[in-house]
Amino acid sequence: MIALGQFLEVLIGGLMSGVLYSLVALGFVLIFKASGVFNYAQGAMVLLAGLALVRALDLLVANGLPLWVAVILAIGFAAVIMAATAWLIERFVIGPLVNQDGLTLFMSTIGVTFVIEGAAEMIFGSDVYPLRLFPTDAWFLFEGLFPGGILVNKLDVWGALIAGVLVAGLAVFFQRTKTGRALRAVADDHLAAHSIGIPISWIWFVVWLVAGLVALVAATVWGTKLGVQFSITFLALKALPVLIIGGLTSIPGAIVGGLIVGAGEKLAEVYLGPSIGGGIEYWFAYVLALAVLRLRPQGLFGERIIERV
Amino acid sequence: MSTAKVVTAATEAAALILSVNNIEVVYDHVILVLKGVSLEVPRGGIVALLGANGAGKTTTLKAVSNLLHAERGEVTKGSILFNGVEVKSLSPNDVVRRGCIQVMEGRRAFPHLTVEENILTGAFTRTDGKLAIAQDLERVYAYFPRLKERRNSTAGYTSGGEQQMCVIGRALMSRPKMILLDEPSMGLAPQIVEEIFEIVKDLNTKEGVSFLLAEQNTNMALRYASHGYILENGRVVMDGEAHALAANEDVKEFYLGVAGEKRKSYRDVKHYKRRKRWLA
Amino acid sequence: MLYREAGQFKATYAEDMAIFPIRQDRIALAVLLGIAFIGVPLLATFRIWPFGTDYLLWAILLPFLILALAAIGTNILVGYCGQISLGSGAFMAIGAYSAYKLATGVHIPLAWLGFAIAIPPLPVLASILLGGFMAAGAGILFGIPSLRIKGLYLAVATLAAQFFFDWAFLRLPWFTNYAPSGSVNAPELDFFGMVVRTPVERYLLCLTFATVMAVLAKNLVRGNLGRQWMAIRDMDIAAELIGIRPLYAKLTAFAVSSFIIGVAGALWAFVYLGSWEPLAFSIDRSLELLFMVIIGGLGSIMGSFIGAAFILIVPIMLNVIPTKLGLPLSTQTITHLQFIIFGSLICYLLIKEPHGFARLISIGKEKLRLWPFPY
Amino acid sequence: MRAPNANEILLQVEGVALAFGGVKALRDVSFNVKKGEIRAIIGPNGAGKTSMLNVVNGFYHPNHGAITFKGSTRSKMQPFEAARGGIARTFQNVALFKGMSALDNIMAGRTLKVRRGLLWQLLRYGPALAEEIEHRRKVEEIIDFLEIETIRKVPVGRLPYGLQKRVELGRALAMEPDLLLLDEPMAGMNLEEKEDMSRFIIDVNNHYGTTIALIEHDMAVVMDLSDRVAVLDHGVKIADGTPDEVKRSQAVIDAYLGVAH
Amino acid sequence: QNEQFIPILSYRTGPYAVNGAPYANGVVDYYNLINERDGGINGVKILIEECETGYATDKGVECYERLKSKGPTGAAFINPLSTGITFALTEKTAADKIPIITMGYGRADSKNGAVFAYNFPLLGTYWSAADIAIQHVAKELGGFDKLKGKKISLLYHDSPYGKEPIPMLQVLAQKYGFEFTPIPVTHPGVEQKSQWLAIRQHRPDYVLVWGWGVMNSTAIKEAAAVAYPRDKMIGVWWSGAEPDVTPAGDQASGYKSLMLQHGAGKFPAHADIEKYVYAKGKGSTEPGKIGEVLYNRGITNAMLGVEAIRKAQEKFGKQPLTGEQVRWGLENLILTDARIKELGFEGMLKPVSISCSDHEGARYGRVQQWDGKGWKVISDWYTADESLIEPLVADVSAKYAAEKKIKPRDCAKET
Ligand SMILES: Nc1ncnc2c1ncn2[C@@H]1O[C@H](COP(=O)(O)OP(=O)(O)OP(=O)(O)O)[C@@H](O)[C@H]1O
Ligand SMILES: Nc1ncnc2c1ncn2[C@@H]1O[C@H](COP(=O)(O)OP(=O)(O)OP(=O)(O)O)[C@@H](O)[C@H]1O
Ligand SMILES: [Mg+2]
Ligand SMILES: [Mg+2]
Repeated sequence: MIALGQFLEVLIGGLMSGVLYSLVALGFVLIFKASGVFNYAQGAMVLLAGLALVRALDLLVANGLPLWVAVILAIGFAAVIMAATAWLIERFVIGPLVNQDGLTLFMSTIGVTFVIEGAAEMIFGSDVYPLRLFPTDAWFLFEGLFPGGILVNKLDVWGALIAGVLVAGLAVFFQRTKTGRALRAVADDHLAAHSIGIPISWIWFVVWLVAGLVALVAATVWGTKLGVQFSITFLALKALPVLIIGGLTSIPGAIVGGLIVGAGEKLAEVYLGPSIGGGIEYWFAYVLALAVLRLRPQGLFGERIIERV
Repeated sequence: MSTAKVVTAATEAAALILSVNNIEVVYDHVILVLKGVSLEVPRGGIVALLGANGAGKTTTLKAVSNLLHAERGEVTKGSILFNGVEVKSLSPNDVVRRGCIQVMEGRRAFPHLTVEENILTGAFTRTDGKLAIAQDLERVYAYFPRLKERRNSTAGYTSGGEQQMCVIGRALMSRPKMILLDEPSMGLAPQIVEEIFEIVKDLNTKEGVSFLLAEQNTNMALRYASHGYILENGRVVMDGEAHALAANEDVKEFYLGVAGEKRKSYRDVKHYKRRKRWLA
Repeated sequence: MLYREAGQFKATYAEDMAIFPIRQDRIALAVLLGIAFIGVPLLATFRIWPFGTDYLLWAILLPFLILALAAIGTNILVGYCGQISLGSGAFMAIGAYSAYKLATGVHIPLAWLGFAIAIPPLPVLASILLGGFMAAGAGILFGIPSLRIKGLYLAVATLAAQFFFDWAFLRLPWFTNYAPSGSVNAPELDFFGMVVRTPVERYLLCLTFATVMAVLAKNLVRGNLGRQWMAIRDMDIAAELIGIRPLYAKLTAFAVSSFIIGVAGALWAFVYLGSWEPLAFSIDRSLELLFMVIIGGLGSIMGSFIGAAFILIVPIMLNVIPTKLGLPLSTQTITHLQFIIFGSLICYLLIKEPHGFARLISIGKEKLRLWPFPY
Repeated sequence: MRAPNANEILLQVEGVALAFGGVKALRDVSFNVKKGEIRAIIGPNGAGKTSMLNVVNGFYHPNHGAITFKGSTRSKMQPFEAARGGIARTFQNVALFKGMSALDNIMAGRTLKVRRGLLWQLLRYGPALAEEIEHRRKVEEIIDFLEIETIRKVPVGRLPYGLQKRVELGRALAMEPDLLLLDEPMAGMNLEEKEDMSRFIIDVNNHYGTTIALIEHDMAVVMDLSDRVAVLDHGVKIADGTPDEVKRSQAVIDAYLGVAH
Repeated sequence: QNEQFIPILSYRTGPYAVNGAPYANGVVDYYNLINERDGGINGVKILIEECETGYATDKGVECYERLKSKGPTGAAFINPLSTGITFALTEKTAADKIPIITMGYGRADSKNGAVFAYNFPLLGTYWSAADIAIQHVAKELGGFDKLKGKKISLLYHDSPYGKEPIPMLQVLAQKYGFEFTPIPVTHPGVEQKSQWLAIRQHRPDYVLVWGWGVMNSTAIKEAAAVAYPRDKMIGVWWSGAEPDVTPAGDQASGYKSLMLQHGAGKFPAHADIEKYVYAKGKGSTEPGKIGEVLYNRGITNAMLGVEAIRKAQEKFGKQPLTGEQVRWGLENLILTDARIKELGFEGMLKPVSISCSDHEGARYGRVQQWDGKGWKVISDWYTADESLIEPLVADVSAKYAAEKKIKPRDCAKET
């Protein structure tokens, strides 16, 4: 009984924290789906959004605004920042690199990462800033059934809910056929897309903006979890396996991938870890990803890789 | 005021839709490809752009629709006016919005989209409602029945010719004023080639669409074009009325392959050690 | 006379296939090597500017040479064979730790078999090279997925190697000879009786490694194997249809690349750090190496050196200059600025020349040839 | 001089069928290629011509049917097997190695002929160097034959379409194949270049006695060059025979030629 | 010119900036104080240069190489504030004859000055810390005998820093018969859910936290999430500063940590700093942060360095000194209560006496608890147990000496 309870607890906890990764992974998917760019900067964008949000919030609250007003204003401010970022990136980095190969674009986003990290910390400070938008305590379910009950963290639940909503929304955004189709076309062949008059730069601005807003959402959750600080950028690395398990081009995939990774790594850590030294979850996620790719080279829901002569 | 409109319209109609003035194109900062090319397309005209491999046809067309910088090329000299507007000042999609679309060389269909999705992306710049688009889609299918058969298959997997049709159909969807065709007949079966040129004639006469077509099938090209330019490594070496060109001895020999009267068989062509060059 | 190959005729294919078919290039290279092998050591031993202190040797040239070597390795895999890898750091680590184990003696107790594999401590040179081979082995192992997994998917997959080995060397005390802190010390650098201690000696050691391996690598990439790799990179299907075995090509690429990276890793640990922990070979290292090859130029041995120099030196510059100028900036601001500028610089370079310095140089040469005409 | 024993069958494709999901690319197609002949495959777009070549050199695996090459029969080819067996190939969408020079592309075609292994290549000395030079000499012959000396060292990505096709042919020739499959070798060429290309094809066929199977949409070329023509339509073989027979066949005219030529 | 150069390896950016910055501020401010108030050490002005390491080993090495030979006599000593960098530099510094001061961190075996002539892990190594922590646990339980059969887990930053205490804790577990489980947290420590789920199931009586940077606050939050009592958590003295608890808010109240003697709060020294440094606008942080735990550790560290130089000047004259000379000063440094009072550190520090055989100089510690607003000292002084630590030190350092072919000095002969 206890054992079962503990298992469920780990499983649920894993699934939940997996979904939190999905929040970050979503940003990757969006941009990749729309431009074939693998955006390493997503983690940094979460940091930027978080800092902008929390700093504005603190300031406003300090100036005696009621919390909810402050929150709304702060979120607005952060959104504006992300918009500006999106515009700058498109205008000065990704735009000029149109029609270059994926690796070059990937590296350029790492360059962007440096810039964002530097700028964000320079402007908003490199301290740790507490953020409390969601409850962080826990429920203990079925205490009758299992001694100590099954622990479920409220923050995780919130995160899961938000992620769900996001996915639904974005799925719609991409299904609005015309735009959705155009985005996929751009991802396939920049030049051809140019040649039939798809306004790539505008489309990319929009996508990066949306990705920025997703980052903002992620920041509200993760900021509450960790406090807003530099280390948030490390989330990017946790999101990668999620990403490729789900498939770089699939929005629902991000969630599914998250669930798989979360559950997998937590179970492995708790039940496998101790016997082989612990701390295995980092690589275990990637090994999971590797295993999935062996079966489906494009991830679970990714687009097939076309080979034809 | 209505009269005024008529007048302007008239004068415009008279004007050229596209004029390329003495442009130079450089790739990678060092490779000079076009060495002063000038050409003009009258509104409602069909102009053929002929020339050997590497003459610079594709480059010229890309320059017109402003796609060069994406290939690390740039127009270093000269000007390109489309409807009197300097193309350099426009973004590629502006060029399309203003009604000039290109069918690129080499079957650039979007591999992951289905054939139908491919065709529909061509209508991206259009605003005249789903119905009109649906109609045009049907029109494209009417032109290329083969595409209708394969409408739901991933373009990347379709055959070369199917992709080529797909790309042409895609371009037609944008209801352009002018179409730049880069080797439309490449890899297409004879009837389809005929079909293509019929479409060209059709659109040209019925809807007054102007064409600039880079084509290797000189016979066809000159038969349908009103005017022709011949490019040799980056220079226009000859131009004139289509029939005049067709009559020219050199053109006959090198492009139409009619030495004297009857076409000579490919089996007994002599090996051209030194291809004859034109005097620019 | 300026840069002209006019009047340099190639009578034999051998001449035409030389690394530097053009005389001017050969001269330039000779000068460079002369400076590197003779000039620098002389200046350093007599402490003549700019070698008044060992800073330049210790903190710039040494890491530069080693990382350049690693970059060559990475370039073979990413630049020549087109297999994007974010696991280079891990392979450096494998090289380092294997070399360490071999140099300090391996003891694998096989209790259930009732005996133990015991290898006595090997000489340093042997350990370093064997470290390379260990890395090569691991490279092959983690290369196998590359047969199905391609592009960025593969890139992320290689992170599996990165994180796994990070973990292994951190968590499995066997690798660190049960050092309580998990940090290990390099053995004495004894090469057949002559012990490498001073910066100059260390520099020469690394220089030799770098040059020799660079030449060998160059031989490979301009030979048939190199062509197979590039074929796979550019179009694997077509390559297979003309009789190139993807399995063989890819795995050799992984092996050779990992070997070089592994040796570099061993040098990094033994010669540069002297005492290290896995963090020295983290994912950041992998990204750094990837940057070096891309900025330097994919598919260019020369480029690897330039890229390494750039990625290594520029940040240091950005960090030093403000203090040199005595700008009233807090270290904090300086570091942030350093990040911003460095990032922008990388983006700028990628935009200006996506094919890296190597391409810039070739364009430059082209211009020189055409000089005084623009094209 | 054409290869003497012109009736020995080099390749025999028997009842090959190939389907992709719903799409039936090939339905029970049989045809053969005699040693030393020039064999043409024509047909409307999407008829299955390229698929047929892909089946022959093992890029596609037929659902059923058998392929007999040089006497040995298999249900399917493997790409590498095919290459080693002496089947070379050019592609409809040029499939050159974009980053490499024309020279390297053709040298890559020699891979199967390279004997010295990794270590020798590392040293690039003595035998290894000698071998490399030997291959280079062979390749230079081809380059000279195709008249592409001037673009030897140009990265093929920069070459215009026509020349790319020529380099691709060179790469195929470098394999010294017994059977050469050409997928639309003339596409995107003007007359003059078509003439050159035909010249090359005929020379290859004559001098090296290489057997050639080619797909082409330019009837003039097909009719002039080929000894026998097979016609596919919607994955079915609707005609097979000498150019003249085919030209006259009504089915072919309806399905493909349109107006009789 | 009459200047003593002291390099400062700091990290004000990156994942560990949160803790790196206040410490660096303390260090810088104290050196400025010496210059502003006393015009240097006996007239020898202190010349400082900061170099950002970002807590990365290779960057640290580069910084060291860049700064080691600056100034008229080169670096007086260095203080990398990173165990990783310390390991990497140990050999180099010995070769360059520059002392490396690692106050409250570094390699524990380097306490043995006979082998590690140039390492100075002042005021307490991690082994001392481990012992003190267990002493406190025993006290709370009501006696060492009570430790028997108890479960004590160590949640540690998976790096040399976090691993250092393990051997000592194993020894202690042996001795007192408690069940010891080390639980690694992967750098940087943002993800600890599984560790804490494991803890929740394993239900240890105490959790020692050996974290740095974000790991500390995350640990506290996760503890709260799994409802593990915070007052059963004891952090090492690097896990007991304001940035470690504030992000967790009131969830952190009850959390305990060791004190490297000093805690938060202001002392006479601070008054001087405010008067001579901040009043002149030369302060390096906002005045509000003066007196924070890590700030105080910074000034303490700087003070010890300065005093060592002062001591060395007695022997080598009032002039810029080489690292080697400063080393002598360090090795003969003795701070009496009186002297500490003079320096304005009374209440922060107990007497220090460093010697050839003992480079630690003092091994006292206390325990503080976070009450939601501030740190409260909740124990009196503990002293780490020589008898347990010494053998371990001797053993490990001997191994090192053998490995590096170092011939230990005979401390009896040293003066
Ligand atoms: N991206 C590029 N970089 C460098 N040179 C290029 C590039 N694209 C084309 N060229 C060069 O420009 C010249 C003209 O090429 P272009 O493709 O315009 O010729 P073309 O007339 O279209 O030939 P084809 O009929 O084969 O398509 C060629 O010599 C080619 O080498
Ligand atoms: N890998 C594949 N997946 C799905 N369908 C395919 C695939 N390969 C070919 N097809 C389909 O099979 C049919 C035959 O294709 P194939 O390329 O052989 O035609 P083709 O005769 O070469 O036409 P073309 O003359 O236009 O090149 C086409 O309808 C194509 O869509
Ligand atoms: Mg062209
Ligand atoms: Mg085909």
